[in-house]
Amino acid sequence: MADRVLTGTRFVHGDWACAEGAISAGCGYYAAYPITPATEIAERIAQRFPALGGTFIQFEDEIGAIASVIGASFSGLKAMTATSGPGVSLMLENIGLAVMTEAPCVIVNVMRGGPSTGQPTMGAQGDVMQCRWGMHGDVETIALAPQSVQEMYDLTVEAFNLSEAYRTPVFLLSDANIGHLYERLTIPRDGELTLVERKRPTLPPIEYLPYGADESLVPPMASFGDGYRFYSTGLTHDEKGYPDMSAETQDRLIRRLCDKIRRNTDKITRTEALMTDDCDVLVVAYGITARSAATAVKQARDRGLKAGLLRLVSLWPFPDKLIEKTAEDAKTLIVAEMNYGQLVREIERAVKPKPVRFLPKLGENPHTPGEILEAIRRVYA
Amino acid sequence: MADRVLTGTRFVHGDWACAEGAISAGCGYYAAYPITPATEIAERIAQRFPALGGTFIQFEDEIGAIASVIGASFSGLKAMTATSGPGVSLMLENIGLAVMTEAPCVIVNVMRGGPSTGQPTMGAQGDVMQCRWGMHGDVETIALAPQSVQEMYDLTVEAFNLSEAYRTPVFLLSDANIGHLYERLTIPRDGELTLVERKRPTLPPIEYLPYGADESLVPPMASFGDGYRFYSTGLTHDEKGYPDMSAETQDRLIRRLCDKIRRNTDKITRTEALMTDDCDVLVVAYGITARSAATAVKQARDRGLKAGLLRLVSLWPFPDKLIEKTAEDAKTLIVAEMNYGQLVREIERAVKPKPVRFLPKLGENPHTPGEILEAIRRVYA
Amino acid sequence: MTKVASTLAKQRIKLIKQLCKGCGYCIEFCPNKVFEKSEEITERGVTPPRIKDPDRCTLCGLCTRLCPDFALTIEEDEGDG
Amino acid sequence: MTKVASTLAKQRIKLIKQLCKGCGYCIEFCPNKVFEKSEEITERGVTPPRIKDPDRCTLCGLCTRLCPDFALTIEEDEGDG
Amino acid sequence: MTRREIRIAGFGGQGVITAGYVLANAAAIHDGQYALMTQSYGPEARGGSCKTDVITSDEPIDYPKISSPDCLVAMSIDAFATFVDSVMDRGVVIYEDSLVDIPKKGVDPNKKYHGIPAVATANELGNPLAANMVMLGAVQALTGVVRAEALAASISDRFPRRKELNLRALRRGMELGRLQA
Amino acid sequence: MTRREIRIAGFGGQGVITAGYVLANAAAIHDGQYALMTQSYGPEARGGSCKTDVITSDEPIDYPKISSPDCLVAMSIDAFATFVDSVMDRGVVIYEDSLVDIPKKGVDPNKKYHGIPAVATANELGNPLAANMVMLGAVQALTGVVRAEALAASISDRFPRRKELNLRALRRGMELGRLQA
Amino acid sequence: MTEEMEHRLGDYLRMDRLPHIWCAGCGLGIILHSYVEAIQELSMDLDKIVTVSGIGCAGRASGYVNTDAFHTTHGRALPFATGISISRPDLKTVVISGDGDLFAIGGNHLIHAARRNVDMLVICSNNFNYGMTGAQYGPTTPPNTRTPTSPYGSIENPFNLVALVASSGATMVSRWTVYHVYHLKNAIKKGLQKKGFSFIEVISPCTTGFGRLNRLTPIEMMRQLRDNTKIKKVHPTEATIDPHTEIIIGDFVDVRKPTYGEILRELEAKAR
Amino acid sequence: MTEEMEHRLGDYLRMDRLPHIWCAGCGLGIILHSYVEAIQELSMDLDKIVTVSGIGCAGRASGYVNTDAFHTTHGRALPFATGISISRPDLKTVVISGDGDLFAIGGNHLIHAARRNVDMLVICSNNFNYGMTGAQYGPTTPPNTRTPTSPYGSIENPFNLVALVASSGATMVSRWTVYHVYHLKNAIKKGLQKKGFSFIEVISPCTTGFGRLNRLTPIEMMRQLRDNTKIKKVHPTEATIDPHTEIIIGDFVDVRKPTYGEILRELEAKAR
Ligand SMILES: Cc1ncc(C[n+]2csc(CCOP(=O)(O)OP(=O)(O)O)c2C)c(N)n1
Ligand SMILES: Cc1ncc(C[n+]2csc(CCOP(=O)(O)OP(=O)(O)O)c2C)c(N)n1
Ligand code: SF4
Ligand code: SF4
Ligand code: SF4
Ligand code: SF4
Repeated sequence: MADRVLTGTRFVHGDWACAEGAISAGCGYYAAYPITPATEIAERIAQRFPALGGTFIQFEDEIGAIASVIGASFSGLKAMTATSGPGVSLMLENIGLAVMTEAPCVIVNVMRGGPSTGQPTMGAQGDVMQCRWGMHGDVETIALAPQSVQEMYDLTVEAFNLSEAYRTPVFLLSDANIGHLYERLTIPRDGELTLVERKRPTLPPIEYLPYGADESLVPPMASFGDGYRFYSTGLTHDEKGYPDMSAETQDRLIRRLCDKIRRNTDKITRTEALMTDDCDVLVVAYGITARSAATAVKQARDRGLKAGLLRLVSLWPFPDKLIEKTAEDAKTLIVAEMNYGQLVREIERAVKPKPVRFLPKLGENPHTPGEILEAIRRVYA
Repeated sequence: MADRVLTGTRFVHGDWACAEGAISAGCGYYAAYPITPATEIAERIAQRFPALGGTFIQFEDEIGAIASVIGASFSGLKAMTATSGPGVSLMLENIGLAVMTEAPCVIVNVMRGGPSTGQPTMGAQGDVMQCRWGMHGDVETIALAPQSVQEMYDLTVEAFNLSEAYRTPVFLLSDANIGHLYERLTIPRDGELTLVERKRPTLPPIEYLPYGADESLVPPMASFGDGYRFYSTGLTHDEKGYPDMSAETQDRLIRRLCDKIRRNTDKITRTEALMTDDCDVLVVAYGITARSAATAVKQARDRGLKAGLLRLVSLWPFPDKLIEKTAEDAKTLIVAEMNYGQLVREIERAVKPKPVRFLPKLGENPHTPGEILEAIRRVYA
Repeated sequence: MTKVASTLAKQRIKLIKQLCKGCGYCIEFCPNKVFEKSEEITERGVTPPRIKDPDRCTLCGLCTRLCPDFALTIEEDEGDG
Repeated sequence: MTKVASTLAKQRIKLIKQLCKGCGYCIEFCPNKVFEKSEEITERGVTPPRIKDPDRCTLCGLCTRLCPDFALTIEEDEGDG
Repeated sequence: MTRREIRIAGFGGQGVITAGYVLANAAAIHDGQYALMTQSYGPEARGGSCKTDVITSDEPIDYPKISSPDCLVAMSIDAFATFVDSVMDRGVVIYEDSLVDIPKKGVDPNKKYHGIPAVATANELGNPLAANMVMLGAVQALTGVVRAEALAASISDRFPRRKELNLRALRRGMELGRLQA
Repeated sequence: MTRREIRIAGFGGQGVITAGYVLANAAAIHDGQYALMTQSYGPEARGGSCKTDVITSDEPIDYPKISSPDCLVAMSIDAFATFVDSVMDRGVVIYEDSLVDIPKKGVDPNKKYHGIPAVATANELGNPLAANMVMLGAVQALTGVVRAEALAASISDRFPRRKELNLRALRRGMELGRLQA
Repeated sequence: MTEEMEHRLGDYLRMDRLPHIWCAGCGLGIILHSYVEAIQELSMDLDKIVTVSGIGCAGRASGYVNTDAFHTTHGRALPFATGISISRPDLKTVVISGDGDLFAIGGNHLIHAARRNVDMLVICSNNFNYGMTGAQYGPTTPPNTRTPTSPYGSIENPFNLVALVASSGATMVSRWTVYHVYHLKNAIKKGLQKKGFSFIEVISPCTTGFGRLNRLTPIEMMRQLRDNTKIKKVHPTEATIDPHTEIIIGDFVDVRKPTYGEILRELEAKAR
Repeated sequence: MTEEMEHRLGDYLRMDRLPHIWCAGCGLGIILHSYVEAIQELSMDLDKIVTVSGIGCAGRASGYVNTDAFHTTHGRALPFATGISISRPDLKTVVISGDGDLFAIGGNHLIHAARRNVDMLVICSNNFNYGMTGAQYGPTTPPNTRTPTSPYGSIENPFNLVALVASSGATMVSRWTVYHVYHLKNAIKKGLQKKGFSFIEVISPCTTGFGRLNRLTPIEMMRQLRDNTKIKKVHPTEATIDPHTEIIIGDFVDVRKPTYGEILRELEAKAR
């Protein structure tokens, strides 16, 4: 059997790192439909899986891919798909099914310029709200935003861990700028990685409640073929998993599904702070944009301007409290996104009435550090 | 030829009223796939269209339905589809195409309990964020939320008018509580309705720029077969409609597409205020929930509590300024939604740091007036 | 069921009235005309069949399979055992 | 094109070099071997064909149809008119 | 406010929804009132339990749902059992009389009970499907929620072709109701 | 900071991207530097224009894009014309020498121009596809952005089977570069 | 139904969920009966079967079977089942769903799953309409049928399901009706034992939908299934179907080809 | 290309967009040429044609034709075209798109549009892979082909496109190759004049995708199309296809049935 974890240092692109992250995390099922700029993840998986006994299948479309991922997840496998905006748009109905039936799985969105077919080969951060609000009905999602090739690996592993821990789909929100970027990647030794496995039922099948949760709000999960003979449905259901159309059951179910994420916001949230302790101007950014912002903040400090950077590594659940706290002493916030105003709305909500300046960037490239520096300067002007 | 506008007063359900609203507005093309609780719209259209020369087609799925609606829109017809949450989820990619290519069309979402299959026959307001953020990439949408059978008619007409005026898809966000509600509907006389027709090109074909707009930001629209021989694509495109992958073109295009809505927020916004002038507690609600809120506010006033109601008739573009202004003198806001926290986030953003209390309601029924009254009372406690 | 199994135990057709929806398939399609329409209306508002002639039943099982509601089943007849 | 049309105007095969991508189909499939490989490399980095033997061209038009780039066309020959 | 809430419940196929429509349409179109009607079904695809709620009022009706009806029309045991407790104090409970054991199930002295032999009456008239109109007649007689003429006009709207039978059923229902008023 | 930006541009099929990879991999894996590489294509499906940008630095590299390269390697006229103006003052422009008329197109005295007969040299070595490695050799000689040994090691990574030829091309490129240094 | 109730099929059904939601006379109960009886007669291990459905009346079938079971979204039962089938070849994957679910919204997954020869048994209830949403016409509705969305008669040509599935590559293709309970059970037994993509179309009365629209009582609908059917061994394209005149029924295709999963395992063995 | 450039087909093409984006030797340019030449030879009014495509290399075709034209989303050209065709029967609706677009993600719309007999001409470029995304295998790729997502050889069975389309109800079905330019043009001319759902599969070399994977030069690929093809008048299910050995080409189906639009107009006439 081939090596699962390819320990070592290599110069590779982000999509490659993502595929290896999935493999390291123990992903056993990958289904997708080709789409720029995510196809290279499938290509790497297709190369690697057969020798590892993982199942790779290229579907007829993205809807089939995500539906099969949920089927594989309930078959006991860690499962993943990768696509870009148009594919996510098609998947949303079934991502809702994954939320409703609590199927752990990872959905990678290597974002490209939208809307519609847009700029297929170019990076963007235009699907940030979509992965939180794209599904009909009330859901909470988890989303991680890598900024480097190394993080494409690290956060893919993390995405699997979170999805298994909370029995929920987790988005890895990357973009073409990172997916197609070549950088150094260091893969740790097998065994050095922390891997989370889903909670299994401990009760005998006859007592098992597939949707009965303890105070963690996350029910233990049996797999098909384990002898639990459970039933699962996208309809509103009771603890047994049976359809129940009463308002009480709907209320209890939706609250649990959302609260199991909301209540753990602090635990799930990952951020990085750069000189935020004493800053006047707090820059908030994520993904590739955060790299420009980091340079800009350092340059600002060089020029005596008290800037700081809060980089959001996880975007959802949105860490209101943390943002509010980090921004406490800042006079102004600057939010830089490669879109026309998305996460900035959440930040505004968290910190208002503190002024928030938004720096949109549309088209291929992230902001230059100069553009962000200029915005910092203007705060002082 | 049968009568297009069925002037008169009848006791009908909301879906019926919606279908007649579409017909009165001049809808010539309707494509859909059956889904509870929106199917009755199709059923009424199927009954009425043949004698009027309108084209009704039941598609193999919602994706086909919306794609064909865009095709019909570019064929010169006012076009519409109606569905519920699961169908909207499937349509999102192509709604993005309608936004990108600026195809006027109306999308009716008769909301039901979600996520996933959820509570198919029961009302909810869980898709409110989806119609704004469900598409990948940056888009702005328009959404109207009727609260009665009469408004199912009136706002369907209005939805067509807005979609033709701004060359953009417009959502009618209703729910099972209204779609299946029977009430009195009065249809005005033909000719009494204000109908908006799309702006047509005035230049000769050779000079026509399908995506060249004046300061209104809305380009004139030729139809297939008119001799303009235009080309249209979901790719980023220049004024000619030709694909152009430059960052500048993307920036210009996305800004125009979003700004043509954003800049007209005041013109598009429709609200209704009930005793908001001197209120301490401002209740904000929309759709069916606003009816409970209206009763609650009146009951509160009866009890000497200074409550007021701002009903949002249009939900998107979100009227930040108007909300801020209406809430100016209020001490607390109460937002009542049949979901677990959606539009309340926008309201918080608009009015913070003013306290906003959220009243979720999950399951079949809207809030009772008593529940809202109780919330008003608690503000004073 | 706590009884000792007996070779005398006889099988017979049994109607589970709570499951019946009154479609009438058993009445119509039983080759031996074992069922007939009853006058009864159950709490669920349906008219179940009546087993008119249990002795004509050849235990062919067709009715149990044509009954869409699992309301007919062939069981050990404990009473007559 | 401002010239008066003349019955003497002769048709001939014409290569629009800016459109050629150098696939070589014309060279390979012309039944009359009118084209040959050139040594030229255009600004776009491709090697267009050379019309070696225009007089052997029977104006059958196959090359114009097989050329994936609309680079071959049969035009009125103005120069020789 | 003169808000009146009437709930009609039974099985699919008994004309429950039609009765609701005729009642609400009568109020809204022929009686100068405001009115609305909602409906709901049990989990069954078709043919299971079903109910309709009608609200009438002099003023526009905001909240469209019923919690404690002023009047319950129960066309099945199931409907009676499920909804009788929801009827408000001094409310009226009208039930299909052939479901004889109904009054036994927890009679509440604060409510008025009226058994109406709607099915038998409809059978007499030659169409068991008209039981719903018999019930409506009783509702009219026992609650006065709409004028009788409005109900008759509404029946003409709803049954342009079979209105005679239904009008007869309505009248018989009113008579039966008046006897108990 | 020692950020160095190198842009290599030409047509698809000339090994432009491979050259970028070999260069960046050399820096990142065999030279103790930080490095990254990006690539982009023209509108054509395949085979049109293409370019790769390589950034090297002693420190982690934040902003991953190039605006004014320190060094441009132009393997086509098109690439030269499109990018030559973007090269920073005192930057180095290395171009395929057989595109003879290049220097005529607006020579900027603030930049250093080096025509390298990469195609001819590769042809001499028996494989026109090795022109990209010739160019890399010249880049090494003219800019010193990575050590020669690192480049050689990187070639071994990238061409485990055809490394000899490519190493020879690299060495010839370095010689050609040194002649002009 | 109380859990204690004794039933011959009690081990195979979720008795606590009966009576099911289907209308009086609906054929779906008969399909369900045939399915569980087939499992019983084959003495299959209930722990090793997964029953998957889409949305619709037929889609509710999975909820009554005492195996692992999943009720997916509308039209997506097949890709969901593919995910199970190819990752858990030790389990038998069965899809029970409606003609609308499988051939309207789900049509693409069907032809592709058949093409790939994914190992699964698909039992398709064909009731000539969308039952769940109220009897609208669909891709199986006979021409000129009046339905709520074709009030003047449907103007579409129906698919011949067995022909389409066979031409997409299915290795077992049958059509039976709920009247033919023994044939149906046997076909299901065969399908349960088959390796490869197996498809059984079951003509089934939608009594409150198609039945009422056509003014047919449930018994009349069943009589049609008895009287208008002809068992024939023909090429699936010749297995014509018109509920009002003649429906050809039978087992039409039964061939053996390597399944997707089998080829995948071979490839894995090579890759190691 | 400058707009002033003279070209025999200058009126039919958007000359200002040439050269097109396709690779050297890609067959798509030949399909495009055949299409516009067919329009030219029929002297059709360019104002009365709408050219629609999905996404992919083939999907770019609509952008070069000087008719009204639309580049939809991936897989949705057919429903988009249906919207035009049935609401504007005075226009000729033509779809040009790729095998992946039409048969992978778009497969369901295809079988349903054919079933309904919507009046349109569909020209499908079959290049045995997804060209635009980099030559991954798809539903037409021959078994065992190594592609970026099948590095050990594809394990899927390909569709026979003409058989699938014919069995779904198309009234005209042909297969030609870009080598057979005259046959192709004639087929397109026939399709442009046909009332009903017409389908032309065009085998077309993806030179940088399928070609490079199979180590074939563009010229070798074209030679294969010349040497491995056999013109035959067979039933579409017998029109087998293997690019490396034999491809049956020809016009396979040509029948006349009322179109969806025609029946719709009849119904409207009745309803009035
Ligand atoms: C995405 C989506 N679209 C539409 C629906 C509504 N819907 C539910 S079941 C159904 C059709 C069911 O028909 P069929 O599969 O034939 O099953 P039947 O109910 O007849 O057994 C439809 C259209 C849905 N649930 N989801
Ligand atoms: C929803 C969606 N999924 C995937 C893609 C990526 N994509 C673009 S074209 C294409 C396939 C093209 O193949 P084909 O239709 O055969 O055309 P070709 O490029 O080979 O001409 C794919 C998968 C997309 N644009 N949209
Ligand atoms: S077949 Fe079953 S459901 Fe139908 S009447 Fe007989 S016992 Fe009742
Ligand atoms: S066929 Fe056309 S593109 Fe190909 S070499 Fe000849 S002229 Fe050039
Ligand atoms: S609606 Fe039709 S398919 Fe659905 S349960 Fe009733 S009879 Fe069966
Ligand atoms: S990738 Fe293939 S299909 Fe696309 S343009 Fe190139 S040769 Fe043609």
